[in-house]
Amino acid sequence: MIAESMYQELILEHYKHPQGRGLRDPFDAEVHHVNPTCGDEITMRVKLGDGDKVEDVSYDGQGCSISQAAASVLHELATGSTVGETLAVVEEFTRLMQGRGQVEPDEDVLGDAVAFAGVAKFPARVKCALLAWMAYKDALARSAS
Amino acid sequence: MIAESMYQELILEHYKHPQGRGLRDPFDAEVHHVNPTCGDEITMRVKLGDGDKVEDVSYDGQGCSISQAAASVLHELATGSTVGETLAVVEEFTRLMQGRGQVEPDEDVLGDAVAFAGVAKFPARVKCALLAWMAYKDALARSAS
Amino acid sequence: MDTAFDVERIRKDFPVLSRELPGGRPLVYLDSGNSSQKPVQVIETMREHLAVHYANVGRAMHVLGAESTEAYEAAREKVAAFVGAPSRDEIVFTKNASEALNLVAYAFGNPINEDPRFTMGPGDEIVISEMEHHSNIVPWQLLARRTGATLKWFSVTDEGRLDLSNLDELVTERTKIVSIAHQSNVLGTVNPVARVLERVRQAGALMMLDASQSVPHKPVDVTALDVDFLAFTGHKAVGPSGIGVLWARAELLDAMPPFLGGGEMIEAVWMDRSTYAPAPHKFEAGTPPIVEAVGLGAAVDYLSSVGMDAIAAHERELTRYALEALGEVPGLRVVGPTDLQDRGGTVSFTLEGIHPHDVGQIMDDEFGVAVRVGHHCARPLHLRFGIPATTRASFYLYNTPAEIDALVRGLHHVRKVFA
Amino acid sequence: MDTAFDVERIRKDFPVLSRELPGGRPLVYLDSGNSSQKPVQVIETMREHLAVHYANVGRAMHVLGAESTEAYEAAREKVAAFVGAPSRDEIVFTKNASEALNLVAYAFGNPINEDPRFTMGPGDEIVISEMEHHSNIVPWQLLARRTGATLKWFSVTDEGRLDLSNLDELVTERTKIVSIAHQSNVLGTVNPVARVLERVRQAGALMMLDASQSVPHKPVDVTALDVDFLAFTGHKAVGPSGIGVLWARAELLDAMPPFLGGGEMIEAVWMDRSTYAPAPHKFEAGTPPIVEAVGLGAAVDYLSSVGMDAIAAHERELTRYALEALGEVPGLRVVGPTDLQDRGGTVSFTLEGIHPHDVGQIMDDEFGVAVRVGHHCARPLHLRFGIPATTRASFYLYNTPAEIDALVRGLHHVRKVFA
Ligand SMILES: Cc1ncc(COP(=O)(O)O)c(C=O)c1O
Ligand SMILES: Cc1ncc(COP(=O)(O)O)c(C=O)c1O
Repeated sequence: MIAESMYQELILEHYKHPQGRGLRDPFDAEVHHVNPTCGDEITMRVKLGDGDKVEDVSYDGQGCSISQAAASVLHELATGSTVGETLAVVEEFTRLMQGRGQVEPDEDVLGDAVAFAGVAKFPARVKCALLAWMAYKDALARSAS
Repeated sequence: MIAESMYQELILEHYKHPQGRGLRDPFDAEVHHVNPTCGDEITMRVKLGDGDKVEDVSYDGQGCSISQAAASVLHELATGSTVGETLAVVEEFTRLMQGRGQVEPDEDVLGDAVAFAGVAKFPARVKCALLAWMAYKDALARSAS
Repeated sequence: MDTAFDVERIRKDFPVLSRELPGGRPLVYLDSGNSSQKPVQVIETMREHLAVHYANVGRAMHVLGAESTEAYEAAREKVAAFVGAPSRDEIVFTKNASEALNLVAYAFGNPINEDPRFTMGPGDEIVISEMEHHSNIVPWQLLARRTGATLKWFSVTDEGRLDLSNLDELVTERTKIVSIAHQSNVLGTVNPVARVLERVRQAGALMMLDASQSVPHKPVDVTALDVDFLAFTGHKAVGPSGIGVLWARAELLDAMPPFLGGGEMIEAVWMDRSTYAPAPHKFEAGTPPIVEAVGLGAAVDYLSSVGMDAIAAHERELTRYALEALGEVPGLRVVGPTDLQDRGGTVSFTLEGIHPHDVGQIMDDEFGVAVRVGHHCARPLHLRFGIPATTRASFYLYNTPAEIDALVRGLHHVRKVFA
Repeated sequence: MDTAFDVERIRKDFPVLSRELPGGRPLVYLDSGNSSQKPVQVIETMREHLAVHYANVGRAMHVLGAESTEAYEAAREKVAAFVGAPSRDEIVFTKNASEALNLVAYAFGNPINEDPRFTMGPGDEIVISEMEHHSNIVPWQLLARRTGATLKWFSVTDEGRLDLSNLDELVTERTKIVSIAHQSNVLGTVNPVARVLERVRQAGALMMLDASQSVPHKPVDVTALDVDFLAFTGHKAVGPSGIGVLWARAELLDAMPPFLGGGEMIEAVWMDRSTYAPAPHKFEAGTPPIVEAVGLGAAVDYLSSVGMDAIAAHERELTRYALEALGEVPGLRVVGPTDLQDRGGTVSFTLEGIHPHDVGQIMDDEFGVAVRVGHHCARPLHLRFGIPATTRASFYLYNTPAEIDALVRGLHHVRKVFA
């Protein structure tokens, strides 16, 4: 079944049991992103620590399983890493999503986020997968300034 | 050859040797018609007599063989007939021309003008054939008023 | 089902319906409201025209030019007959329904225009409805912004009907044009044209129908409807992409200023001014969608040969069947009328706790069921119902009750996946 | 002729070229400047898309929707590469070149717009030329009438060249846009873009090229040309009808107000306002010409596989041959350059004492030679030369010297008929 390439067990798992969901204090920056074409929304907070460390990524939102699971996976990957490390993941994830299914994902960089590879073949869903990740990038930029 | 259905000997004959060409006095009405899409032009004068008689149709113009021959044939058919008779011919000629080649011409009514039947299949040429005839109709209307 | 209507024979005319999707899934195409599939009669007509009869139209004096022009103008004649237009000259070919709607919107408030029916400025009003497709909203928003006119709209009731309770306040002597859908592309609702038109006439305004979702599905007669403008699109009516239709009363086409300028819409051109060809050519600038018009001609021939009444009856049975079957899916809520009164074969719904995007994707991935998910280019209508999106199944002459069974089976599975 | 260029093999790709016309005449198609014929590669690509891959684009989430979207967007990518566009997002699909030209004209003087490059009112100037196709005249006339701006134009010399002697007076700081043909559809003249552009840049204006007659016939690279807008049309480039292209710099597409409103050109819609999608979708309202874009993609693939340099060289040889052969027909006068310098394969002429309509009809009737007669949608140019019409032979990759021989034979016969 093709479905398996998109609705990986891991995505459904994160959707049904989102990790780190809920908005938490303290935070350095909060952003609210909307995907106007499908109505998916996310509010995201970032708390940075010493040595460029990402101490917490907290979020709340609504939307399809892809957008919600993407936020959950992002939370897991980012929390505890450095900003530099997470930006590398964001970049690779974006490249994969915008590759129309033609890009070979780098599993070493992506970790669990590789489960979203199947989404890249559906242009309409790419924005869902990217929503949280773009919000995160935006939140980082605002924390820094 | 298909050409024969359009460039009848009679049409070429009238084109090379136009009948009644040249503007003459006296006249009751003069009109100038132009086919803007192809630039064909005609100036036409009508002189009516007693008993609704068409005494003279004189004309001058420039354009393709079809438009010029049509004026010549019109001159021959109209001069000496009554207004009523000629209007019947104009009507039948118009019907034939606008029939896209699907209309069976009434030879009894049309006389020599039946030679133009082949033109009806070429929408682009229909206006050429009708130029003089529409001018004539217009001139009649102005003579009457 | 209607026994005279042989859906299996019809399905054979549509090559894609016997296509197997990747993974060995059969195709269950329930997205005709978005765009319909094409019968071999249309495809072959286009192929043949492209292969051996093609040339530009109007301008050419050679055999191919004459053949191509004849086929193009014959298509206009067929379309005119199909919608009951009094004259073939009232049929303007556009690229889609959206262009037809914009063409009319751009006729208003154009400084070139002198006809009072088409002036537009502050104080003038445009009336649409909350159930419109974006293509019948945005052109009027843009017109209002260009001219300073005011845009107003009918609300939609909880049952998905046009709310006519304030008809007399909405449509007044300030109104210049009312433009509404003949049939909603989300709710399936068929709007009460005559009631609205009566008020439009009292107010001295013009009325346009967006018939994109009605013309393909049931007999539509512009003379009987008695409105002023009507738009529809070829690709939803078993015709090709790239072709739409504006029908308008001849005298209005005469009164409207030209829209797109260029070859074929002119009578004579000087460097500093031009005179324009009579309608419909006045509104067909440049080389028209020739092969597409010819394809649309073949499409209306095809629909007529099946019979629009028979198609409407078939879709009605499918809709009855679908409304019943969907009613039994737990957590499913139909958005739009749940009875058959004044509604067509488009059924949109939500499934509790599951986002339509997920519904659509799993239906496709696992069952080959093609439904549309999202706001279906009718975002304001979804805002009105407080939902970001719906799942929509839309039926056409080639659909069967078995396909609705597949839809329902799929929905049960989706519920299990997300349980 | 170029030996590497196998015209006989190419001719086999075009089904119509082996068609026999009524009366057993062979077809000699010398009207490609009007519209070109289509190779089987294009026809089959379209047929297959219609038959088994068709669905609406962008909006659909099912397999067919994904396939159709992929094919449509791949066509955009092919077209971008074909004209050297820096980004596929700079390619807007329209229904023809005329729509592309109108789209740009409507971007000016729109009250919705705020960018100073696109404001337009009394005192502002638009510059075109006397050799333009009506599609590059009328949109600007209408714009001038809507806004009160002034329309000016380059003259044409007796040799059929753009008269640049008053370039500096014509293009000034009052000029907002200059729009001229890359190659004339009557004279064959290729215009000196760089010289005009230099002045346009000094004046701070924008520049548009009507490349309808150049893109199909020779390598055209928008980056090298360095203009701001470029329009062309699919049907003249072995592609289908119903599809045209506007290329524009990304930042200009961003700055321009929307043109047609509707589905797919929006980001979000409320009843009273909307936000718009980024270009190119911002300018593609409604269902686009999907199958037509896919067909155009196949067309540019076909042209590229033959090679645009090879096509240009082939046409150059045909033009050399034709200019020589026509020069020997008594009473024949070529309107346009009689040398090969900066000219393409379009040769228009008059035959003394014989109206072009008669020439065209007899050529077709008796010889199956399809030429175009009339003013070729360039009436002002014909007025400038004081003639109502010309006969035009235009060549393409599939034409042969033998076909030019047939043309010349036909002309001798025409002279005899009307002697
Ligand atoms: C130079 C030129 N510009 C514009 C056009 C218009 O192209 P279309 O008819 O496809 O809009 C043509 C062809 O008709 C042309 O030759
Ligand atoms: C009700 C309605 N109006 C207008 C349109 C627009 O049609 P098109 O996309 O062909 O312009 C559609 C379909 O998309 C529709 O369903």
